[in-house]
Amino acid sequence: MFEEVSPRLHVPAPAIRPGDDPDFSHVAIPRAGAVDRPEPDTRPEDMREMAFSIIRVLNRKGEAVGPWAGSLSGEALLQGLRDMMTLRTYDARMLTAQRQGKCSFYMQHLGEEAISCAFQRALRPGDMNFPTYRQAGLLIAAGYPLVKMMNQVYSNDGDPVRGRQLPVFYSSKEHGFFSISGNLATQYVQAVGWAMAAAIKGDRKLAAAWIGDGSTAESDFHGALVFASTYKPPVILNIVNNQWAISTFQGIARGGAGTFAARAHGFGLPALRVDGNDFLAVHAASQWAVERARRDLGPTIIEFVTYRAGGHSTSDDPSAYRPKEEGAAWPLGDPILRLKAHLIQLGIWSEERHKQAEAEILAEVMAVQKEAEAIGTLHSGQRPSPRDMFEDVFAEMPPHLLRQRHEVGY
Amino acid sequence: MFEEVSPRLHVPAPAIRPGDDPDFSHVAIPRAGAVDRPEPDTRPEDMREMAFSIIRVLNRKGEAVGPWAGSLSGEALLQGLRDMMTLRTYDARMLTAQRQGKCSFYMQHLGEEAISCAFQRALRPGDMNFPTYRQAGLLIAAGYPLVKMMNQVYSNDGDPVRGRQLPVFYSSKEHGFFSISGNLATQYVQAVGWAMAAAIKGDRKLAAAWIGDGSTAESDFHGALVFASTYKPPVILNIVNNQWAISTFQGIARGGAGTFAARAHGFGLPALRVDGNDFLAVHAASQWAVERARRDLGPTIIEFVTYRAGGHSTSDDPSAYRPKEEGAAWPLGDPILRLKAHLIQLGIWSEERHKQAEAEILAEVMAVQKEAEAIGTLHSGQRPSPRDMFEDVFAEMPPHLLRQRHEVGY
Amino acid sequence: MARMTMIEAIRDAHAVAMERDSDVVVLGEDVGYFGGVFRCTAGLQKRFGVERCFDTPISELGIVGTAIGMAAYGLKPIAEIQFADYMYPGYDQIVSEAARLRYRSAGEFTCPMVIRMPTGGGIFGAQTHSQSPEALFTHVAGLKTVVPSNPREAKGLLLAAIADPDPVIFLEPKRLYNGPFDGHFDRPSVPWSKHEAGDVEPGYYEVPLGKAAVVREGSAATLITYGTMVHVALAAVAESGTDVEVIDLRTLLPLDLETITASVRKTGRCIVLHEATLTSGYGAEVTALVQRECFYSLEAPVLRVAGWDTPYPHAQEWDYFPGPERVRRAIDKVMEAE
Amino acid sequence: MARMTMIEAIRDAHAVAMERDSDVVVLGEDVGYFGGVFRCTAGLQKRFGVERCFDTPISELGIVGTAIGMAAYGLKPIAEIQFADYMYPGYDQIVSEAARLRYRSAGEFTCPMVIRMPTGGGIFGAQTHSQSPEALFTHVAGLKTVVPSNPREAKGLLLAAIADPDPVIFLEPKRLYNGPFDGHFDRPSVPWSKHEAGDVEPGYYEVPLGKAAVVREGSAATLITYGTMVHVALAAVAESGTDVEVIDLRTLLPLDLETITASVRKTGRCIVLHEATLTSGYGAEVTALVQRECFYSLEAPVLRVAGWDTPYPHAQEWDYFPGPERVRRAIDKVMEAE
Ligand SMILES: Cc1ncc(C[n+]2csc(CCOP(=O)(O)OP(=O)(O)O)c2C)c(N)n1
Ligand SMILES: Cc1ncc(C[n+]2csc(CCOP(=O)(O)OP(=O)(O)O)c2C)c(N)n1
Ligand SMILES: [Mg+2]
Ligand SMILES: [Mg+2]
Repeated sequence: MFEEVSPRLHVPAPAIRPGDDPDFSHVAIPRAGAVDRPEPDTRPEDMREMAFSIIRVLNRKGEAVGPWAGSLSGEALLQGLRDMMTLRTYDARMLTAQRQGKCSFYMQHLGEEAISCAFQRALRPGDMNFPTYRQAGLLIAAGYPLVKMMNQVYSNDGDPVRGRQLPVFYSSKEHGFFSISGNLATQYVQAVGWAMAAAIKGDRKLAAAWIGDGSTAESDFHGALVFASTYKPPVILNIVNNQWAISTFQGIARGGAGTFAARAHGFGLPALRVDGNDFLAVHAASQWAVERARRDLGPTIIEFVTYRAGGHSTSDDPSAYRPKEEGAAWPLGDPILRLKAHLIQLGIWSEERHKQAEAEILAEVMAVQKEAEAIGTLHSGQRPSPRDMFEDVFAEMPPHLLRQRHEVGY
Repeated sequence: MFEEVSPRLHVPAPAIRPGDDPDFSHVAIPRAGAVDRPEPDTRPEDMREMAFSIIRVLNRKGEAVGPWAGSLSGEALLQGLRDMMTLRTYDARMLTAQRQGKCSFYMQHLGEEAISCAFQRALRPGDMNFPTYRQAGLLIAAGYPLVKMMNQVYSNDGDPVRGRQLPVFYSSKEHGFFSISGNLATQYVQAVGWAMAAAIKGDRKLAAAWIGDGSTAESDFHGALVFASTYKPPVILNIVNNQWAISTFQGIARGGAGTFAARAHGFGLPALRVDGNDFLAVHAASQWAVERARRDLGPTIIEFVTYRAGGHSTSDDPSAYRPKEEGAAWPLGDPILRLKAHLIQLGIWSEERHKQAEAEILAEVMAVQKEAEAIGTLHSGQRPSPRDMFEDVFAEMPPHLLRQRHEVGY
Repeated sequence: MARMTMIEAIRDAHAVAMERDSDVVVLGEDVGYFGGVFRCTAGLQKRFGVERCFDTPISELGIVGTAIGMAAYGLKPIAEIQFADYMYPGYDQIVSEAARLRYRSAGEFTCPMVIRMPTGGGIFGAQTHSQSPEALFTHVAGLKTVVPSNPREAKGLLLAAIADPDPVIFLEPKRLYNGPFDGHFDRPSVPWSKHEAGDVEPGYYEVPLGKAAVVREGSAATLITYGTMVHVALAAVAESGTDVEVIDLRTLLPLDLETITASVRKTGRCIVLHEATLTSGYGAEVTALVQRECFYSLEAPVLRVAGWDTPYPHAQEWDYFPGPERVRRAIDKVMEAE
Repeated sequence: MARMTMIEAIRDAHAVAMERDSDVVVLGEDVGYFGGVFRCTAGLQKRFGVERCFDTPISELGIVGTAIGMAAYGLKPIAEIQFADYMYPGYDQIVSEAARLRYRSAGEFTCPMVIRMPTGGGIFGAQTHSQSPEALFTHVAGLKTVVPSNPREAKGLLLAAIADPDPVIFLEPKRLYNGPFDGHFDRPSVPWSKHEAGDVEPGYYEVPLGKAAVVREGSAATLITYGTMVHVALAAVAESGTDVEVIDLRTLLPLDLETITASVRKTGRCIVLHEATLTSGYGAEVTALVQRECFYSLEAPVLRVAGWDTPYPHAQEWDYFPGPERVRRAIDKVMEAE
């Protein structure tokens, strides 16, 4: 027999709240280069431990070490640095524009730039991302014109989606960026469906699904894993664990699981867990998953471990629920600084060139901003027409919508 | 570099279809007694292998062997046998009644009787099951009057739910049997909520959630596991793997996972996998999970491995999608025959007493049937009133419903 | 020309579409090897292969969600939801995703798919096998909603739905699968082989979406309905001896308002009939439009006959179902008013 | 008596209910430590403990589903859905479970819970932060649906909803959280501190469910509305110079039909106004009822003013929003007709 204990509700809570000193000593971080690289056709059950460690390439000295190093050329790394810097500069400008009332809303990537910028380097045209609102780096790395992004942020007449969407919900088929929904997680399972279609047609294309740590709790996450596990289409299921879901720390969504990557184990799917602030590690892991997809070995789950250094969005003030200094204490560092250090260490970059690049990028982004603002911003200049409001509900406008459009006078 | 392969859709299919010879040689079945019994407070990660084996107690000779043996007295086992026999007899009578047009529909338990009958023995008043349509044994083992069940099957005037529900969707708060929904899986997460309420109140009650193998694909399964993993309330999450979901074999829902029990591993929850046709094993595993709940150690997942020996429901003819003889070939045998053999082996039962019990039970069920039919059946006798149709939509009938009821003339 | 049940006609529409266009794929619970619990997809897997018609896990979210991905890729998925009552887990994907993909991407991504589901009662299926959720679709901008009432049109409407570049909800009144049920549950059921609308042309043809049919001309009043209720309406009209015009909407959205208003302006009286729950049912929309467009022609208030505002009961099925007697009473009532 | 915003009034209702009854618990995304993205639950976790007010994983299904289990157990959960636009993943649990539990168990199990969610536009939230899905609830037998239009009533209605033995959907027009927005987006916004309905009594009081309020008496026409649109209606009426009676429904289901018919019989003209998409919106139901009950009093067709049948756009927010100008035009139109 045993002694009974009255049950109680276990509500996970972060150890650290505003007023406390940031402390990440509970986050176990392996040395760079320490984690093995299994062959991409390894059976999931033979690589379970990958879900409980963190693949890292860049060490503290800025060297690329271990079995995951070497997936990118110096040139590609230089471009990657530029992409990340562009994204950060763009974010800063748009945040300010939002405060100036030029757009309604904005969401930044601060601290998470490496993930989307490096991942995109592992894809090729024809592949399709199903992103969340925090992967604009995919677009930048794919060469989508910055001015189109800005036009959308401003909801001006150059907005490719005609003012219908929130600022950061981009869409570009050509650049492998699926239209963002705004409803969390819904597109995770669509990515699996897209990949199933590629498999049905036998086309050599893959889909990449994106989700945040908090959003893994949604039903669509399960639907995606179930269908991926059953039909094994060429899909990469990315989880960006940036520690927070608005005000809620990752423990609420993760519960008793060691990691989010571990969710894969219930489905017989292989999972990697990666330092999301290490451009090289992100790329190498992505490349591994891409190889699986291209060899018809099936889906891969990747958890990118990072930290949301900024507010959730322009509507959010994180100092209400976490110490202001927490971001600075984050042990995986800043992705831009880490790649910069590596490039300097490689001898193909320098502090001076970095400063110069910063200035160039700023000038470039400001020029684009001028161009976009010349068209218009949310409340001024040329804006999408009310007529646009009635288009694209259907391919062909049915009579009742036509009547309504006439009522508005268009 | 690697060689690309065009992807294809992998659609799992059973090896055996009508016309083929049944073959279960791929089902790995450990010897009875071979699987260890970890302490109930074992950490989930230290008992992973439990999800990939099958806990069995009764061996081929009818002996109870190994560390899971001995959880029930001879008397309780005799009662268990009687419960299973009652359920099977009841099923047979109701199936016939359906064919005679006395009720609209019926779902039987053939081959799965041990699961609900043995599980209920591990509970106590105050605990609550959230069952599917294939756990009527919970009611029988809890002493719910058979005549009430039959009245509901007949939708007659004695039907406790006033003719509103399909025949087998019973409900009895007093007997710890939550109202069945008909929408698959929805109640799995409600069970977690019920257990959370017990935890919030500090009440020593537990909830047991029930789901079929096929239904684990539904969103509610995920919701339940996420919330269970986070708040760790006193809930037992049962999965009845009877190999089939209507016409679809379990491989479609399970995908690449080794077992359904393995789903637990993505959530840091402990999982057991049990011979569902072994009354003793079912009880022992249930008891283990009950102990965890009563010691506030949190949720447990149990996969009961069994075989749906009959059709999915009276609307189904399984010979269209699986060999007729498959049931007979099922390697885990018949739960009633196995318990019977054990009781005979124990010396507290005999072929004669079994025959006699069969006759008694048949007489008893037939007497109850007479009683129920004296009230009425679906199309004859005393039936719930159209007035009942308008009651219980709300606690108090709002004006529009009252108007509608008057329109019907009541 | 062959006499077919509605099940056969729907199956035939699938086969014709899959033969014509290799991008048409079929998915759903039990639709593959077995051919669907109502047999609407029987034989398709064998004929077109397992990649073109396959069983899915039991997840309506997954069925609709992956089908959206397939549609965006360029396929034309037909997703079967086993019963309309089980569409709710997929409702978010339908409303938030399928319906809005074209709009929010300004036409860059589209979602040409059909979601089929059996609806309505009359088979003692109780609250989870009887629902008619059409109003939950008609309220959502970006969806078309279709309800056939016989085999011939079911095939043509389904083919039109498959050809449509946008998501179409295709609601199949299950009580009509085998015959034109007129609501007289106590009489022997009539099979489609005894009904001329059971004549189904072979090969490809469309019945256009957005067009209603006047199935009985009349001058005394207009009865607007769809699905199973078309047959109930016709029976009730025949029994009432009143010269009522009966309109089968066929497509609820886009609605053929012209056919409706032409009729009501002519008759001056109107009844709207459906099986779904009255309050906020699709009949409310039709009524609101009719009173607006035909106000000066109306000699009586528009009456609605519909399912009661309760869940669909089991034993009381025929008390719930708006059968010919209730329709006759409404006809008398609408004729009384001056 | 204290002047409060609607947010403060809602928060106060929570606190009063939780103080009175230890079975009242609050759950939802970000509702705990942080107190909700709109701050409606701020301070509750600190005051009542983490078991009484806690953060949930991001799963609307899980929030509603576990809350149903809690309600069946005997608690009185208040579940917050962060935006009404995100209720769809929980819709199955609401429709198939919460709404039908009492019915299908013949009263043995019940579901006394409140599901709160911010609705409506006016904050440039685009299609995923602006929806008004009330008609998706009013069509479902077993649910009550409430929409407050000011702080004082929001508190009393919420307390009545919490006390109600059945599931209540509580829709909070987010554009009213901080002030009585009348649709003039180009004028400075008015805070509740400047409005007498910002006076909120301390302690416990209920505003009964199922009772509408005549917020402006008038004789020329009846304008029926709820939520944000109450203030738009009042502004439009004031500007139109027409003596229009304005009714704030407050509860959509059960509907206070008596107040409506008394008014329309008096005025002979009627407009129904809401922000949700027109087709199959709740206005259709109200219109259908009014034309039925008041047919012989009506001098003009009932007009509906509503959101267009498109997703809620971003840049064109004010073209979508049915503001005072559109309402004024409808008033002129309904008065024109004879
Ligand atoms: C279905 C749904 N529920 C709730 C929200 C509101 N919401 C927007 S972002 C967010 C947090 C998401 O956190 P996470 O998934 O970790 O992504 P992150 O923002 O950290 O990148 C929430 C709750 C939503 N957009 N959709
Ligand atoms: C949400 C939902 N989808 C589909 C169905 C139709 N349906 C009823 S039973 C069933 C199969 C369930 O299989 P499983 O979960 O394995 O349980 P079993 O019948 O084998 O006990 C299906 C698909 C349903 N009832 N609810
Ligand atoms: Mg996050
Ligand atoms: Mg099964």
